[in-house]
Amino acid sequence: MRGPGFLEQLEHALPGAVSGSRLDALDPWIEVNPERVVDVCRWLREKSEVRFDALECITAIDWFEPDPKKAAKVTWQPHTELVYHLWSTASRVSIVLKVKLPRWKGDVPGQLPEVASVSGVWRGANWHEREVYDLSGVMFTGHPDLRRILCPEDWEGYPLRKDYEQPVEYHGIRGR
Amino acid sequence: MADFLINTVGLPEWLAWTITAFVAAALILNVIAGGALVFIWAERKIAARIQDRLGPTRTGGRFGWLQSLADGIKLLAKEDLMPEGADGMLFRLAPYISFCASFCAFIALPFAFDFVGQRLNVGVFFVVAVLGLEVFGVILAGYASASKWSLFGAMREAAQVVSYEVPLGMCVVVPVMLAGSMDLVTIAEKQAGWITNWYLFHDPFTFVIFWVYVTCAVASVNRAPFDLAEAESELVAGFHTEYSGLRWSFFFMAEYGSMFLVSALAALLFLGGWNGPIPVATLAGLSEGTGDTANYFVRLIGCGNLLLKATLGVLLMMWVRWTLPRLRIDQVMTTCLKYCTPIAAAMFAGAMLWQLAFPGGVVRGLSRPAGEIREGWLEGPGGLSPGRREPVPQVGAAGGMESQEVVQVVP
Amino acid sequence: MMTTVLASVMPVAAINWHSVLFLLFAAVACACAVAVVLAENVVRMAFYLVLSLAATAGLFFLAGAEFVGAMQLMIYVGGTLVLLVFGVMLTAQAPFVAIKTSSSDRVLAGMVGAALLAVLLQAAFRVEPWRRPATAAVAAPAATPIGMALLGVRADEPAAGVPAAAVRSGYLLPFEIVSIHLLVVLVGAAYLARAKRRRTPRAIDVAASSVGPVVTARQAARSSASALVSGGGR
Amino acid sequence: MAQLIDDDPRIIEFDVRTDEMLVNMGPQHPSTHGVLRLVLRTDGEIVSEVEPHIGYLHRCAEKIGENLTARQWIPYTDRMDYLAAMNMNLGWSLAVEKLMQYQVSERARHLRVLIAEMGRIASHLVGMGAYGLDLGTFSPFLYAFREREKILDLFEEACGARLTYSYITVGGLTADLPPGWLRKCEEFLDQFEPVIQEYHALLTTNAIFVKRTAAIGVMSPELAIEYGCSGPVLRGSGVDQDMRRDGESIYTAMYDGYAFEVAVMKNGHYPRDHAYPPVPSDTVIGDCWHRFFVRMLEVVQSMDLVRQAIDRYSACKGPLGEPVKLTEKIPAGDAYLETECPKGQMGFYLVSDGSAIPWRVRARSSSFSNLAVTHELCRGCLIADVPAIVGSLDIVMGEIDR
Repeated sequence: MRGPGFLEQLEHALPGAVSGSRLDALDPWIEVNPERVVDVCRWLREKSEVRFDALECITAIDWFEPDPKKAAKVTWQPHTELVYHLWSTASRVSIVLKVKLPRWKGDVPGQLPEVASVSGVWRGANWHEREVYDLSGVMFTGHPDLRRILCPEDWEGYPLRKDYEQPVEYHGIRGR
Repeated sequence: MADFLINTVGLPEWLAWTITAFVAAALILNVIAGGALVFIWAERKIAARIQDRLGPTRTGGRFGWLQSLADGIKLLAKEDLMPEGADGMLFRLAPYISFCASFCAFIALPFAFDFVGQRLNVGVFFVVAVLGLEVFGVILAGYASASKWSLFGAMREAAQVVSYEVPLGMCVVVPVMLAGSMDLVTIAEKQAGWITNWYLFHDPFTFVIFWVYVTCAVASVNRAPFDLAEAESELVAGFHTEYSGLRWSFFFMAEYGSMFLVSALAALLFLGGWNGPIPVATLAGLSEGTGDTANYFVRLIGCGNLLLKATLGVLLMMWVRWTLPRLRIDQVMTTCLKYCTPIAAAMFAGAMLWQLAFPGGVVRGLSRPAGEIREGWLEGPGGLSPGRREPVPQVGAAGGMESQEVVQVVP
Repeated sequence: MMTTVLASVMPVAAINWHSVLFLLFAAVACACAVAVVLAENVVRMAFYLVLSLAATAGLFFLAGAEFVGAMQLMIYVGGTLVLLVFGVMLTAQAPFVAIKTSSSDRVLAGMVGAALLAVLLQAAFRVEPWRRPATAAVAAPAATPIGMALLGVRADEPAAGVPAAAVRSGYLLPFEIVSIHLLVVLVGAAYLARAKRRRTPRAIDVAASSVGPVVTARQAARSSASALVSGGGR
Repeated sequence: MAQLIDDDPRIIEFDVRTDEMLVNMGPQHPSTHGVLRLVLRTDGEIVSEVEPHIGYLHRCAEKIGENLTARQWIPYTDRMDYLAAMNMNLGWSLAVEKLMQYQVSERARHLRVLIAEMGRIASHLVGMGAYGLDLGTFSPFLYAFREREKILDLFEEACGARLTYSYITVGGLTADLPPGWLRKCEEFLDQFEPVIQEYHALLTTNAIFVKRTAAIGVMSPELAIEYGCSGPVLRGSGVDQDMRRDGESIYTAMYDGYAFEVAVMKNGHYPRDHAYPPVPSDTVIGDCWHRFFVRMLEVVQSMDLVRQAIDRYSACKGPLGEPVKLTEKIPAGDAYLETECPKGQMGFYLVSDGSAIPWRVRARSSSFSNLAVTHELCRGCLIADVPAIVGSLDIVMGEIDR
């Protein structure tokens, strides 16, 4: 199924949405432009020949090397990568979508990168996006109720970022 | 006992009566306290056996029978907390109301022919009425604990107990109808003799009514599948969440007290009270009224019978509790309104018609002329048994009735 | 000899337990009735009412009328007051918990109460038998005569020689009238309390129902009717 | 009559206003499995809205995963779903082996199937017992734990631990089975067979249990799929999906040659390979009862798998093989694998930059998605139904909060 034919159909249906793909990797993945995420997901769920009706999980990877020595040897530019794992219950096949986002919006530290929320397409995405927002700091626009889900409501910082500093004290509890 | 004090010890009459009253009250209190202790231990052991484990074994001897004492001491030693927003007075009073309600129902409960606190002519009616009062303790406890969960628990329990009083009342009326009087002693006396005389086997309707009674009794005492109030899976512990220490033990005692009371009532109304399946006393020549010591032994055997039956009833409740899951509040209400009440009403009508068709039972009824039965019934509370109280003599219409039982109103 | 020794030890006059208990129950009934009026906390008022009615039931038992005493306990205290406490408890939220009465109302109520008491006392003392308590007698307590009377046969006062059929008809008629009356009252109460749907939902209901997407129809009816009152909402 | 009310313009007052209150159920509530806090908006009995609050058991295992090598992270997977730690270890080990293209020995493969299925039986026993507790009956909980103790004893003999085993690791298993273990395992299975009927009598066909669970918390297959539910929760709604048969090749390769039926209601009936009690008439596909029943079927199914695994394990002669070195380098790239754990599909996502320490580790929890559905299921139910519904989802907080 996930042969080149599939890519052509996607390209034909949504021109310019896909900006790269590796279908021969261990888990074949497609890279999607951040603005077109919702369109691609809706197409995959409703119009694609293989209906991807289950969103398994959303992961945010923080590609950023904190210590300068290693940073010199690194090939990629620092960025945040969102990985969507989809699954089709009918044809029992999975696909991976990757979205590259800047670490901070407009490279201004403190401004979270923004991407459209897919909780409109799969309601299960609601909690996954809240977790990614909570732990990795990605703002999902259009999310019905974007709040922290695992950390306490008033927690500062995003723990899963590589440059995250453990707070010295939280409500009187010593952090470091 | 009062006469003994007056004649031999020579106390003034009023002091004698006071002491008798206190002794009787103490006896009844011990029945409940003793019963509660035994039942606490029994519940732990039975629950353990049902769940394939041992239960208490170390406290006192091999069978851990001192476990209840240990619990009692723990409860006494525990601090009586009171939640901060609680309504002080009501919070403290609620457990005692609950306990008094279930305790004072024992006054009218006969353990053997003459072993009764106060032989009330309206015995059954009084017991059912007082059973309904226990719900006050629960409601006030639920309200006074100032927490949402206890309020829920109190609401549920009150709704359940109040609605189960209706079918309970109906089930209780059938034996009263069969015996012709509400006096528990008369009802039990009417079931003397072999097991066939028990009202349970009197007619098919009463048999069904017995099982409806068991359900309603279990529900009105808040046990087993109907124990909504302290449904730990939803309401933490219902109305007595905030209680601890002695106050909590009063609720506990009230629960066991009313459990014993309800099963004793079942024994009296349906299972022949103190008359054992085989009338051992009459076979052995001892029978009522043949002399003081004989009387005493007959009544002792009778008391043993009744206690045995009541304990069996309590054990049944414990057995059911540890096997069945809990019903939801609306299912409890539907069983009450859609199943218990209609069935009780139908069986009540059936028993009434059966009574008309075969007055005095299928076998004996056909042989005896109808008139004689009706006559006996009309004669009033004295009924068939040669009770201590002579039947009310018919006195001319010339004003107030004089009779031995006059209660002197001294200025 | 024993009796004389003890008699001398006990100089106190013989206590007649019957009167002591009577006074006790009467005192509890009256005190609680007054407490109902004076209490501030609504639930405490209901509780005092329960106490005073239970005391009256005690009075009935003391007077030997066991059936009426048990009736009072079951119907009045066990039934009506449970529902009353129910109602009071459910409404005992913040605004109603403590009801303050202004002093002018107290004075007015006091006067009306005193007047009523005077009338009652005056009427009570004109009743003949009560003047001479010594002769007041109570028949053997028995439920059957009352039960029979309710069914229309006055078994307790059969005139000698008069056939049972001619016996004055009991209280069947008044009993039936009362029950019909109660039925009417119940139906009326049910009609008044039935749910009336509001045609145009108020602003606060709209706010409440917009909180979560409303799915079931029953839920729609519920959220349009129930306003989100308690704080800490979303 | 209703029509009359609507048209009557004079009607201004509305229903006896029942003010809704927010009630907290948890986080230390006896019926929420672990530290879960449910905020109920209710007017006393009818619950109009339930909102689960999680995060009380959050230990950020994923952040720690970025500082440990793959094998060093195994003990953290134990503590995610602590009732089925074996299956968690298996999930993580397979994900790493998928990225490393590592092939375990034949003997290790069969032993892994044996241990994983025993872990599933133990987890479902807890699920069944705790569900009985939620509905108010205490005894089945103790029967379940009596059987589970026997399994834990077997595990203790195999790997020394009773709850957090770290037995299955990347590249095989830490040790082989002691002699005589298989005989004890067979003895356990033989005596466990009739006990299952006991549980059916106690709970599954118990009239009150059916009344409390039938047609409660009904979840349509579409809703289940859309929320990403999996495992017995998904199969309880009639979706025929089981990772042991439909999963990735590396996972299904473990189970090829094993005969087993997926416990799901296909065209109106459950698999009939064993004598299962009939489905009561008033139950609806997708309600609490069916989720519970699917778990009971899976216990029997796992017993068959364990028997087959015992025969195959004792048949193959090869060595067990050593697990990979503690600081084995992981090739660059990323791999995601979902395995069929007792609670549902537990996914592990591993991103590596070529060094021994993974760049990013992600655990996708099945109970996390299963719990997300409570909001939809509990709308308009009674308070007593909330623990019944949450209990039927069989969630474990360790796995949700990670």
